[in-house]
Amino acid sequence: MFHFEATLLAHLFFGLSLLVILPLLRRRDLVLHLLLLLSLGILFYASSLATLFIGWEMMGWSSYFILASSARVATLQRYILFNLGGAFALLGAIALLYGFMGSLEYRDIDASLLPPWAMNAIALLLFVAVFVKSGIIGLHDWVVDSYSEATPLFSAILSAILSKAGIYLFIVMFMVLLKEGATEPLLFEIMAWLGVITSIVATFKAISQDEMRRLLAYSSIAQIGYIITILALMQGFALEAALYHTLIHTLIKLLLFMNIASIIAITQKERFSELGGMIYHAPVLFLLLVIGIIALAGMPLLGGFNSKFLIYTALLEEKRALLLGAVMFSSASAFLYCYKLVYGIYLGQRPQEASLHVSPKSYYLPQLLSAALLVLLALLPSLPVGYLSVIGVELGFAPLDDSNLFILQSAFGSFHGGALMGAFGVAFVALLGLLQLAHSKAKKVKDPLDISYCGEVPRSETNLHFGYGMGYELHRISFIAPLLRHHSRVLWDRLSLIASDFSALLSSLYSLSAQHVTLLALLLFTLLLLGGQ
Amino acid sequence: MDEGFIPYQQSLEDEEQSIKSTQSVIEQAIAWFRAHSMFVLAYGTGCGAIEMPPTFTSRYDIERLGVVGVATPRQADILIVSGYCSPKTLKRVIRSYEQMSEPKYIIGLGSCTINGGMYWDSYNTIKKLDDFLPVDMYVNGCMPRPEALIEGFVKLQEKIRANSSEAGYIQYRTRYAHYRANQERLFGTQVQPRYEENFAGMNL
Amino acid sequence: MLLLDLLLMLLIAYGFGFLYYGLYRNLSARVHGRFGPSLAQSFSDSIKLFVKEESTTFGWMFYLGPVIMASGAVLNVLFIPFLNQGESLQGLSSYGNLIVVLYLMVLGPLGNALGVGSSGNPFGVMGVTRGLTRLLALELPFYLAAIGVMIDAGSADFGIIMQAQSTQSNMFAHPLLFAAAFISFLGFMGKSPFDVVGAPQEVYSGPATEFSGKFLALLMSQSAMFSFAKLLLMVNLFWGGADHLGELVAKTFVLFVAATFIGSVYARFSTVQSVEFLIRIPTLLGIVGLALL
Amino acid sequence: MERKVITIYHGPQHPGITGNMSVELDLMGETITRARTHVGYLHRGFEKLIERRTIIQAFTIVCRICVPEPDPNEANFALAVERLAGIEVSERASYIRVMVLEMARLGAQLLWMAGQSGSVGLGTVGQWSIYDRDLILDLFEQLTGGRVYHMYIYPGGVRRELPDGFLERLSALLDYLQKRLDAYDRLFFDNASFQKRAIGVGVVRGEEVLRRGFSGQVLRGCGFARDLRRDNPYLLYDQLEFDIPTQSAGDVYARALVRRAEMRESIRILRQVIAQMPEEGAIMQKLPKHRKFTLPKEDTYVAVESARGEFGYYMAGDGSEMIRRMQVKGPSLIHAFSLLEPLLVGEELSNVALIMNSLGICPPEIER
Repeated sequence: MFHFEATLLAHLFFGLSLLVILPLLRRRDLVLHLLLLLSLGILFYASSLATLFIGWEMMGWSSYFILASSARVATLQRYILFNLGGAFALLGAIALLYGFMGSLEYRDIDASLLPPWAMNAIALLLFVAVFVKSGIIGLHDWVVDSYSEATPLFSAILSAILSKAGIYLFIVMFMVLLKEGATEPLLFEIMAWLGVITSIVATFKAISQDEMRRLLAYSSIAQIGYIITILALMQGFALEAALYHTLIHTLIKLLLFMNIASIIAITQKERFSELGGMIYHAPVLFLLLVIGIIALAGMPLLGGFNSKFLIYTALLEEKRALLLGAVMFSSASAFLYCYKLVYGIYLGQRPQEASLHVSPKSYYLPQLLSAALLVLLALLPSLPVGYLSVIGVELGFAPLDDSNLFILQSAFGSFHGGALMGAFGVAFVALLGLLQLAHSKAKKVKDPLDISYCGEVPRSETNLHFGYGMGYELHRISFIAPLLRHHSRVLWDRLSLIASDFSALLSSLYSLSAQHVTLLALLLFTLLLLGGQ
Repeated sequence: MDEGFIPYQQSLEDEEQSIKSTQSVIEQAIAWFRAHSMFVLAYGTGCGAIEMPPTFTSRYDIERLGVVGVATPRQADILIVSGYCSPKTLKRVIRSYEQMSEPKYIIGLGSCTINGGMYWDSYNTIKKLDDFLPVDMYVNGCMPRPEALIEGFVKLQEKIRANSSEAGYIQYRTRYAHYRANQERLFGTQVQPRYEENFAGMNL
Repeated sequence: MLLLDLLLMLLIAYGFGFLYYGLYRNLSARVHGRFGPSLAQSFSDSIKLFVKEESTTFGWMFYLGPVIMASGAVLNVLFIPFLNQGESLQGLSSYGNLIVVLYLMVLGPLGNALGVGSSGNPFGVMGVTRGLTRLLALELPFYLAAIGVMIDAGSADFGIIMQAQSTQSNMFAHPLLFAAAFISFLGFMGKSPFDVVGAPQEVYSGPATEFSGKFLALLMSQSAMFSFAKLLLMVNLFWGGADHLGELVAKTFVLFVAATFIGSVYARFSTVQSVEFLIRIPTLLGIVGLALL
Repeated sequence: MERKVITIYHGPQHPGITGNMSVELDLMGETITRARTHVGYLHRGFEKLIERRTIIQAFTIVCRICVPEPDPNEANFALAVERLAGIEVSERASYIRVMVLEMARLGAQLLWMAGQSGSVGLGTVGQWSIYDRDLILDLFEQLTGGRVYHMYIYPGGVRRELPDGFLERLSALLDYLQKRLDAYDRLFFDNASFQKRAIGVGVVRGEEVLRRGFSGQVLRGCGFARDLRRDNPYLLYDQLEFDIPTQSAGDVYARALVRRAEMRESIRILRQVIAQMPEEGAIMQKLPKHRKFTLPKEDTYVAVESARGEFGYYMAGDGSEMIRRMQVKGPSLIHAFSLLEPLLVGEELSNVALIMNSLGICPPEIER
């Protein structure tokens, strides 16, 4: 039997929530934000399924109310519908479990008693809940819309924390409570592939976005896709890799969304086609974003690589070559949107007419914090491993080696974060010195229009900013173009059309005249009588 | 120098001597590298461009001298103005020249760059390129043969190695007002922007 | 001692990089039917660019771009062992592994892309976009092959990967994986038909459009070292590494010559065509190769 | 301000442009949404210059109208002057003219091959074909004294007698080129990577190609066997046997294949010329003295088939020794504006140089 109380896993998730939500508390929505934090506390520290469900629902509703201040009605409806769907699935799973166990307490749940069909049904329902929350492709519309229409600060919370609730639910349910259950392995196989397909499709969708926050929303979906894939392996090192990636991703998304919030505050613009050339107006923000995207791309020298490395080695250890190939493909494709993000905002040419405001100073703090943590994690990649290992041990897996904080160990090799950092730093400084000492003098071009332009001279109204066009070519590539069409949106639109037709039929009942209602009632009565006999 | 016939070889050796006497070893080395690696801007301004492909390809293979074509002015050392220049072209040529980084040299290819050549009475070509841009080396003829162009490059190599203060780019810098005045006279109000004033000489 | 070793590795990579660059120009000149420049021509070019009197810059990010790119190349050289045994010329390979190196290969170009973008030149950014678009397809077959190699060796560590090939090199043991990786490798080396990035007839000079003087010199030097690192990677992964420097030179030279000759008889694919080709044929080869593992 | 479409210039200082001109492109990603051709970089005012020159003075500059293939200009000029002044040219001179024109055509095709292969990054072909073209230029040099500009086909005939053994050397060169063409087939025309780039790109189709005045490979590439050498024979082309190769696809590759076949046809014509050329005969008619060489008050239009299409001269005399008016109509003007601009819309940036080269656009002749 399990004795799952307030454990390190819950600490980890709640700690991350605190890290993200506390710096972003705003006076206007203070209560709602606190409510959200409370609901997360309830969710993470629950010791019975009932409490878990209450936390889950509270989280959904409180974020709905925060979202309501800025989002369109359609977005809100989509948000609430998808989340209700997920919640119903969760409720269904809980009800089924209760039916077999007779109790909702975690400690009373013994999955080995469940017959296979029930276990599979529960697993399927839980998958739906998890997939909706993490925006698996097809169920992702609400994610993108709500991220891009929330207030800039709340986007950060949504992406950094709320998207992780699904991950938490999965870990608690499958790795803690239902571990002994006889779930069909095929389900996990499907889940793994769903995760990686999600990450590939979302990556391509991210590349083709013109709006900063939509790009990041798709990027979040893609990153959660990796986590889902890796969790589906149901292995100890996979769990640790997933948790590490959760940690890193929270930091990155906090950094990136806050950075974008700053840019929105400065320029009042949200699209790459309206932005550009901010680097010399906001160099600090630029550097912070660069840290963010290098980590997001999973490059060594920043923390993002650590979790990518763990994910890859975990997949290697399971000999899941194709899955790993797909994950690496998606990860390599991510370079394009990472570059688009930094180019579209900070590089390229400034738009002509642009008045700039000042970004609130408080926006810098969370960014600096996450950037510092990302750098620290790059230097000491094993720093969180000890903690994650303890979680792993708690859930019954073997621990990872963290004897040297500089070295991240895995079964398939290790790397030394300090050596990487040090070598890069020395090479960078040496080469910079070489360039400084070179005979040739650097002459700075003052007018940004003084570029090599085939002998012609660009006019000031000529558009030279490639922000919109970057990634546009994907539409020409036969493998990728179909992925970029709005299949899921069309599907849901059809469904909503059918639903509204049906409800129109129902509503017509209310507008009937008295005679008709009486007639219908008589008819129904007769039918009932006939049926009774 | 005595009057009369000086053997060609002798004149070359004299030049070599004079180069060596005035330059330090490092300067000589720098000049040597500059002379033996010449990046030519790919800009066929006029008909002379038709003899460039043979010069650059397997028949004459000027890459043996370290001459290669590059696409953008930023990377180029040498601008070949291959023949007549209409004012519209000249604007682009000046633009390209100003974007090249020093030291930079101009080869005027064909008679048209010297005096207008065939088009001495055309209303739409400039007659003397040197009024607008400092030409370092003229290769005359219509068309100059590839051998002539190669000879021009060899002569230019010598000039580069001499590293004299007469070099075109230094002239352009020191006598900019003169060139600019000529350009403004030709182009009237549609003159090119003076981007070169943006160079603050700032060393990062 | 380690420091000396590292310096020696960098020197070898630099020297052989430029030598191969010169050889490339010479060999392709022979294909063209001409003599071509001297072997040291590329080296002279880079020195000349270093001693140009001025170099244009667009600001500090533009200045740092080539530095990041070159640092990436240096890191690549240092983290790939030159030899498959012994203590010398191992560099920092014990501090990293294949996955680290695969990512380091992209670090430099991405850093440089920031510099390119800060110049505001649309041609530069179009080149970068082409590079990144092509990259997503270029990496897939290479990754598949690398995954096969890693699974086969049971480790991502270079030493173990090379040891696992002591009886038979991966090139012959897993020819399909090697084929997939080699096609990608052509692209990594910037050879036709996958040389869209700086295609002069299309995007002017691509990412290098605005770089002049010392910046271009640094880019040339790093590209020479980087090509050597890529050759090294191929040799280590698929050809069992090298016992001594002579063998290393011989093996890298063969690969290099093959790439050069293949590159000089193909037309350049457009970006879309490269991506489609790379996702189709080499990826399929890679998947079949993995299935046969 | 929405900034979705960027504007770039493709030329004039760009390796992918054919000569000194530029195309202003609006790009969405790398897809062209609008193309505008800019010319005027090479305008020298030929037509005006010729009005101020006597016939012999004008003769020296007409060849400079189109640099890659100057001889059709000389032929046109000579034909027009001869028609106006009523001069008959000897058979031997006509044969020599045909020989010169076909050699020039061969040279121009080889130069085109360099450009076309260069536009897809297959530099090796260019290196080879420029070399082979140089061998033709060597023969030109023996014959006329000039490599590029020949000033050879003069009203009344040709300016010099053939050097000794010229036809044998030409024949040997043709044997060599015949072999080389097979090598080009392997390296270039049958190269899968070139086919992949060229097939289905820059497609010109339909009846309107006739109405809009396109000519040359553009027409023959979409199935119309139009060739002035056959349709409106000049010189001795009606006495020579040759085919007019056509293709039906209308794309870049079709035009390349047409050119490939035309090179072989040129060799075939040259062989016939070598076989049929009379041993004896005047190469030059007796012409009036320089200042007395006048044109009557009439006008005429002559056209020859250049390597890129119809190349025509309209010439009018006014009884003086000057030419009253001369108008040049080259194929490039039409191709560079009314064909190129719509053709580029929807294409990728990487195909711009490819399409321009396949249309055989030559800026000096657009602008004169």
